[in-house]
Amino acid sequence: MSMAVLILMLLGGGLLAWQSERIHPDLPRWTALATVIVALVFLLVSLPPEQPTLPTDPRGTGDWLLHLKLAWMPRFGIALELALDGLSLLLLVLTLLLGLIAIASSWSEIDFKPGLFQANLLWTLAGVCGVFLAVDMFLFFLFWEVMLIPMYLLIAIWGHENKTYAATKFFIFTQASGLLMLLAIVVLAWQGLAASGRLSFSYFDLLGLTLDPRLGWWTMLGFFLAFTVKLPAFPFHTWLPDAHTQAPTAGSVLLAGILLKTGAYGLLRFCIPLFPEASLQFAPIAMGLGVAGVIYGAVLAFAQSDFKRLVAYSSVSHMGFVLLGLYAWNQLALQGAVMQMVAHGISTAALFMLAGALQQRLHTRDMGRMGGLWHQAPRMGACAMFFAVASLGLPGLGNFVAEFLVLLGLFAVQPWLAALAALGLITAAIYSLWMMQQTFQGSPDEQRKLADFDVREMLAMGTMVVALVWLGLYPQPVLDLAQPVIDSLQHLVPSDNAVVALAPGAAVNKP
Amino acid sequence: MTVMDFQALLPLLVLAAGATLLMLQIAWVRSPDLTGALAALILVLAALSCHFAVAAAPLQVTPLLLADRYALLFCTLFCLAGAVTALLSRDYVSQGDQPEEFFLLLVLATMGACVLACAVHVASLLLGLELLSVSLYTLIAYPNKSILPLEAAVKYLVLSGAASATALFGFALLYAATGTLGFSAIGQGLEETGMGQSVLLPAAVMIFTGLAFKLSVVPFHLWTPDVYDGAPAPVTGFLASVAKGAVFVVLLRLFLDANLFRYYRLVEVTGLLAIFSMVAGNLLALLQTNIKRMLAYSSIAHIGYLLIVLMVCTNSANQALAVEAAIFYLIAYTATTIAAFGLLTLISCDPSGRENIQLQQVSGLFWRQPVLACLMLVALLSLAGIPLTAGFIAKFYLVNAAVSGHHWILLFSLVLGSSIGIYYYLRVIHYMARRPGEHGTEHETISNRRGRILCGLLIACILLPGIAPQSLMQYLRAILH
Amino acid sequence: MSGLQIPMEHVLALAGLLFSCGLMGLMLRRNIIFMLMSLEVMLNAVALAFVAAGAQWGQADGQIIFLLILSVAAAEVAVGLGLVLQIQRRFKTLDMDQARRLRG
Amino acid sequence: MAGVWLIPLLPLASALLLILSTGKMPRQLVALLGAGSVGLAAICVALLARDFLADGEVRQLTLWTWLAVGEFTPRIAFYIDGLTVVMMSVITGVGFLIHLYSIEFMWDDESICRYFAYMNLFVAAMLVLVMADNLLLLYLGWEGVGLCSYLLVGFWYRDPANGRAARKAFIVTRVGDTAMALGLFLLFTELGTLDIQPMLVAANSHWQVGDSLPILATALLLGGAVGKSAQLPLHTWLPDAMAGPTPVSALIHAATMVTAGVYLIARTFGLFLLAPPTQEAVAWIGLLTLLLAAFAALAQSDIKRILAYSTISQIGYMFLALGVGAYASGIFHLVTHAFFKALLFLAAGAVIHCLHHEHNIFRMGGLRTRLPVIFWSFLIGSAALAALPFTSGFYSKDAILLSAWEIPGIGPWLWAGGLLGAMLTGIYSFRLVFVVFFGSAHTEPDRQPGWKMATPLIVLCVLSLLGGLLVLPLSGVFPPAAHPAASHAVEYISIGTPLLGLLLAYLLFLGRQLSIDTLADGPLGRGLSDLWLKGWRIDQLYDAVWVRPYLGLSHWWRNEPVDRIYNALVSLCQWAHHRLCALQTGQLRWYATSMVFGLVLLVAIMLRNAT
Amino acid sequence: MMATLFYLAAFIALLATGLALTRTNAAHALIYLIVSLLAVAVLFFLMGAPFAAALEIVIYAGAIMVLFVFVIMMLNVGQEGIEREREWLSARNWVVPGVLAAILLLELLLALRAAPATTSGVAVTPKEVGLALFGPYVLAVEIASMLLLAGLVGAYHLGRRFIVRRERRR
Repeated sequence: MSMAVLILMLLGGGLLAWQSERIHPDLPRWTALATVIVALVFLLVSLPPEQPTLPTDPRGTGDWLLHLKLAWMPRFGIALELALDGLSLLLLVLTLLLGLIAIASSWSEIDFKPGLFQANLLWTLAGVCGVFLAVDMFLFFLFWEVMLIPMYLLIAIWGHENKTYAATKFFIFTQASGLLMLLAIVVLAWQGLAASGRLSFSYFDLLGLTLDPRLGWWTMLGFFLAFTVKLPAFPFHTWLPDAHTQAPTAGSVLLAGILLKTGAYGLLRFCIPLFPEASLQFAPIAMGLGVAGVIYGAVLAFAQSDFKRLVAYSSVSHMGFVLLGLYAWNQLALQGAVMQMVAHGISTAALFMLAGALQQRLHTRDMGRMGGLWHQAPRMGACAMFFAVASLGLPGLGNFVAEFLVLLGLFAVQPWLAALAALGLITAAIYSLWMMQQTFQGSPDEQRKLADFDVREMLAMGTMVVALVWLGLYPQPVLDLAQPVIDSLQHLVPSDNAVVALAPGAAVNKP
Repeated sequence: MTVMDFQALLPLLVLAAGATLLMLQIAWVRSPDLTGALAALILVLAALSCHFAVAAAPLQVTPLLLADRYALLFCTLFCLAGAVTALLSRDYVSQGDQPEEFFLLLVLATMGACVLACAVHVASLLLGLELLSVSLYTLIAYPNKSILPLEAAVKYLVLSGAASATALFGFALLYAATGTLGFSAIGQGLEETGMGQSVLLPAAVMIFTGLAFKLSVVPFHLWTPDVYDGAPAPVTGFLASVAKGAVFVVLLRLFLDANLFRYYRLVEVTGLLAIFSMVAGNLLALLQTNIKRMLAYSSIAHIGYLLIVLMVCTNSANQALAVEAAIFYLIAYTATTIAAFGLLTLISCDPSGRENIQLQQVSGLFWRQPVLACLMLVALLSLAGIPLTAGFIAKFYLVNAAVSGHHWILLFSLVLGSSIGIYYYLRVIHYMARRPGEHGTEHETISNRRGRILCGLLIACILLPGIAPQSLMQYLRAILH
Repeated sequence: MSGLQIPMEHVLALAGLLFSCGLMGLMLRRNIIFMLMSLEVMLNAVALAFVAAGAQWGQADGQIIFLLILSVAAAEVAVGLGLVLQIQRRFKTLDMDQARRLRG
Repeated sequence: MAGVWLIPLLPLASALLLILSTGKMPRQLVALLGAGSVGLAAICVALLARDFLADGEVRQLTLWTWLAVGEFTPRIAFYIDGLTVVMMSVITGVGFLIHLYSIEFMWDDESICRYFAYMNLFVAAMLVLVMADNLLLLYLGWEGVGLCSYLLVGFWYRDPANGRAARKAFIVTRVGDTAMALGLFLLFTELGTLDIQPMLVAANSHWQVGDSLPILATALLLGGAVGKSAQLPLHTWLPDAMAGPTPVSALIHAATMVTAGVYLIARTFGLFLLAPPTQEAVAWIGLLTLLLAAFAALAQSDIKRILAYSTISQIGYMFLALGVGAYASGIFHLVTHAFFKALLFLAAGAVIHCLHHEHNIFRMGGLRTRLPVIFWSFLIGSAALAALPFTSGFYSKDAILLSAWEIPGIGPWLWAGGLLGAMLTGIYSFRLVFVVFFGSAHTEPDRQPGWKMATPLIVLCVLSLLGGLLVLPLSGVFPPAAHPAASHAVEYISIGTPLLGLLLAYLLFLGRQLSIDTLADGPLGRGLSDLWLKGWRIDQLYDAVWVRPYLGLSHWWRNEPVDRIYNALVSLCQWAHHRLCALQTGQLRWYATSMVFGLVLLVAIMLRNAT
Repeated sequence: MMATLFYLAAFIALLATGLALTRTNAAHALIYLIVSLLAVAVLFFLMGAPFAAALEIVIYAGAIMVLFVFVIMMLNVGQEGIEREREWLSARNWVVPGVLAAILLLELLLALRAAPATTSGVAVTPKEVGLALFGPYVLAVEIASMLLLAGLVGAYHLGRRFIVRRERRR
């Protein structure tokens, strides 16, 4: 029940924030802040003291901490079914934390209808939480779609100069692919009907269906498309630079930090477990797309002159690692992918917050018009440097652990792809440092006045710095949370060798 | 005719009596408010009477009409839609001269739709269709301050007349082939007749053409935007929802009763036209700046989605689900369309060009009329098929039906069409969300409390089946089994 | 009194001919009055087909449908001619090609 | 010793404190914290070294398990043996001296706080690098020092050229690092662990000498080493890295970080022993690098660039040593090189400091009397660099050359090449001394070095002179090398060659008995000196082969080629929209026609199918 | 003999229709249309549908066409209108409608080829029609009345304004 309460809390908080604008224009953000904090505390408090044994499917899909099932549409075997496991918990905490960051980053940015802004923000969070919790496929799709609308409004109303184009592109890309997913979900459910004689959209009922290989392949593709558009993987990424660039800071933070993770989550939770055989067949293509994304994103990031666009392309590059990790499909790579989800969420959110702060102060995102900002804003510079090196994968920070694990896992499967993907480490260095050079280094414009980060912003940044360092030096708690899911994924294939068999020439002889 | 017959036909009787009553009332005292309220009351009563009629259903009343729960459900729907239209158009027509007859015609048109819902015979189909159309001609041309309605009415009259004649010619050929006029008898006759398919198929195509014209299926869609655009907004809503719904209902009934699904070629043609409609309708709407025209084009696409049902019905195993899907879709679509056009009625208050509603006019609506804009948002999202709205569940139904029949091409057309469609719905939303200063001129809107309450109710009707559709689903299943 | 035994295909062909004439008139004429006349021709063709079919089966139904078509035609023409009057008043012409304000 | 973790923690904590102070700390405190923390660490290291020398016991300390995924369980753990102690001593010892020196050198800089933060961070990272128990932690330190190098090279960020140099340093080394990372992947995939000692054991049990996998793995590790240690072909960043403050060059780009590659190979020598081809490649890379860099050093005019090339060259010697299996000699040279090269850099820094940031040696001159402390430092440093007898460099370099001679087959060639390099070293190092400190003065110094500068110089002078007498506790680390048994002739030639270089330098640049101009003015001379000045034009080559294509690619892709596809789809939709809209003429006749057309079409379809 | 009459009437109907739709003067066209309707009435009679024949004459030709006459008289288009009509009927405009109509006709004829039946030859008397009309079709009569009501109200509303305005102008 507490999961439903969590979502309702965010929804209600949104309404409250919206209406509180009538009383005082500052009230919405406090309301939003309070809501997210309360939700976070509530989530952590409502966790069961020890892991109860909850319904697990025949294939042993991890250990579920919480489970809720309410009847909704028995006509189609659809229920309000929510469940929480380690992975969901991890992503929920990330979501709420980044929600806090998003609120903090929009603290003084929004002066037009702040109430509605905060409401949309909270509603997006609610939708994302729903995505991470839903285990009924229909419900999942519902949250998947519904979270788009407040996000769309965030971009379309409070975005920058080219917001219409960006918001529309974002919506159409995700919606079109979402429709394909709906199709795939329905096909899957009907396959379930054929197999078990009962129409059901429950994840647990659909797991382990034996599908007709061809149909399974196409159905898998439907899911895959929806998730990779959201992820985004090359070549479905083109909505992302526009959306990220045009969104208000909080929107970019949410988009990059959380919304992209829903794609990865979907692949991890649904696409692969539901279609293990098809995914196995598809893995080489998916990994190819991942590598293409890593390199393409990095090269394009370097080519940008717009700060936010650069960060956006870097996201494309980083999410390529997630795709690689997921389809390399061994423990190391999967853990790496999960780590990357978390670490990238934090580092990119921070960079977007920084970009937003710069835009708010300089009224430009064009790096050609910046330069030497370190002189005027050393705190900003230090933060920028930290997150730039985080995003280029400096050891000791979360991103490194993630990328290293992914590549390590991938190397066992596809050494040549791993070698190609490792080029991403170099290209990441190129664009990250180039970004630093253009913004904070170089000779300053002495006439320019630039207010450095204030306490609020430093607090937000500091949180993220600490989180990244923690992830980089002691990521074990995160890994442990994700471990059950990853174990269950590994059970899906006969053995590790099945994946390795895809790559002739890769010999694995572990001692 | 027995008492049972009368009970089964109660909604039609209420409507007929109501029409008479209205006429008398108009003759006695001219008062738009009174007539409007009375008309709405009659329509609501008729809707309520369906509840009583259900007790007698299913009952074949003369060879012409069949009052079963399927028909009565649609009677209820059409009557309610008519009542809402009556309430919405109150302000619209009261500015012209002699607005009272408008309501009379509205009641008659609703009655035509109800007749169509009950029709199982060529005669009742003909009469229902014409009663609906003839009333609509006048309704469309009703306002007398603008020439656009006139143009729309003439176009509709000429083309619709031709379409009716085409359908009738088809029926005549069928009659010549089978010697009967009842739908199911035609079906049986077709099985027995030796005249064969060579005459049957052109006949069926002519019938289908006639009805497809009224549904504005591509390539018989050209009239749609012009008529939607020119007609007064509430009438457009009525035309788009009730008139189309009624025609679809009778088309479905004809196909089911006469079991035309046997003729796979015919069904295939409907599938082809469905694909055309889905794609072309959405493409046509793509860059429209006139909202009414945009909705007209989108209605073409929606009919395309709906036609999928006919394809699915070919497999008798999936027929029940397909019909269920169609009913749900029609209900959702009717509620959404009436709401959308009702909102347009409230938005456009400029008396001179109120038939013509441009995107510019809704610019910044979110900030001027937040409630209205939110309602519009919900209506648009429902049309676009976004979850939590009836439109989504309806689309979900369709997808289920199509998946059950493995109609992949249709499904992909649906996805393609919907993907294109998002753009223009979003565009309206985007215009509504424009910040002050981003749009040129401010447009005044009337604050009409009653209209807003009504639209609010309609929005509830959109959201409720979107959020908790189970009871409706259960009811539909009960009807069909 | 009895009727003739005419081959149905001849009657239906005549009906089809008349129907096509009506359609052609509809496509050809710009004057709204002629368009309405074409409509009448089409309805008349339909009526002919129905009556012929009724005669083929020796049923009254064909004639009854004819009767209904008659009322339909009457109603349509009544409204149609009302519109014609309005068109003449508003557009100052009966040329329907001039009525092209709604387009695109 | 349980407090080992304090050693990297001290500078790290200091760095964090300095960063968190955001430049608001008073200078004195900054200096105290910055230099003091390293000093404390040095004391700790000294205590550790005393303990170690007393018992010779390998010390291991596990702080926590970094991460555990399946069999992959790298720990944050330290492994301290003789090699580590040596490295730690050099890092903290030389590091402390340089920090001390920096206080004065950087005193006037507004960003002194940032400077010390970076420097301390560097020391911490470098310590982690050498103390790491597993290759992943080593990689952490490895990248960490790279970052600090980047930060410090680009320390004066206002000049875009410095930024460019910093990026170049980072990116070029990153290329090597990536190769190394791949090496780690390979090692883990094959051996199942990254802990160095178990890994070496596992390698020996899994692989035979000459197997292809160890060759590949070591080649990849070598890639990392080559990048970090500025060896061919990834050496190009080091000369540019001189853009940073001079003490940085002394610490990072001479004494410690650039020798990390040497340390890596020495640390994983067990793997290299399994891969003779790689081992040989190390030797050849070393030889080639030392020669190329020595030639390039001949033609430079920037004091720091000369030293940079000489550093490359000297690390080439170390690689040569590693390649011929003389690990202990290599490390020995590393240590002595740390002393004399730090000394040289610090002295050069002092010159620059005293001459208003003048870098061009030809605008100096005659400083012998004006800056005596620096002169003597420089002289001693150069002597050690040139390996004049009885300086520290002499012992270490001599050991390397003799070891090279021992190698059957290619040995004499390596030896001869090394000798040629030694002669060139003599020439360029004394060219520097003669040009800068003798002759007539071109620039007047405006200040004299203070005690904070002088003390490190003096200490390093002593170390450079006497460092050759040190006995490094490496016997437990490396396999005992066969005692060099070369003939005396070989030894004498080895001793004599640097002297020959010195003589040549004297004749060319001080005595002017040989005219440098006639040599340089010939077409060959001019060509060669230009080639050498530009570092064999390798930068230009890389520019053409890598940089420009990459820029071109990014420029080409700038406007999203993928988006074109989607835009084409959009255009298609729009085109279809306009075409379809063109049908909506509003003309009633046309509408009727279209309807009939549709009807005709449908009937036709039906009839076709019926018949 | 009777059959000849049938085909003659059919020919007249066709000819008159064709002429009606190609006239430039609306009044002339109307007369041709009435002729056509009368010829169809003959056909009805010959096929054994005297009731339909009578209604065709009385209502179709008699009542509905008179409506047209009224309107044509009211509008009083005049000579230039006739000229314009002639202009519009130029050969170019004939092509597409002609081709389409011809194809449709061809298709219909093709489809009707296989219909072997004839009319029964049995007359359906007005009595039978009446019985059916007020038997099974009684509801149709009721609904038709509603239809006529709708037509009436519509025509009244649309035409009324025209009349009112005219009177006012006078």
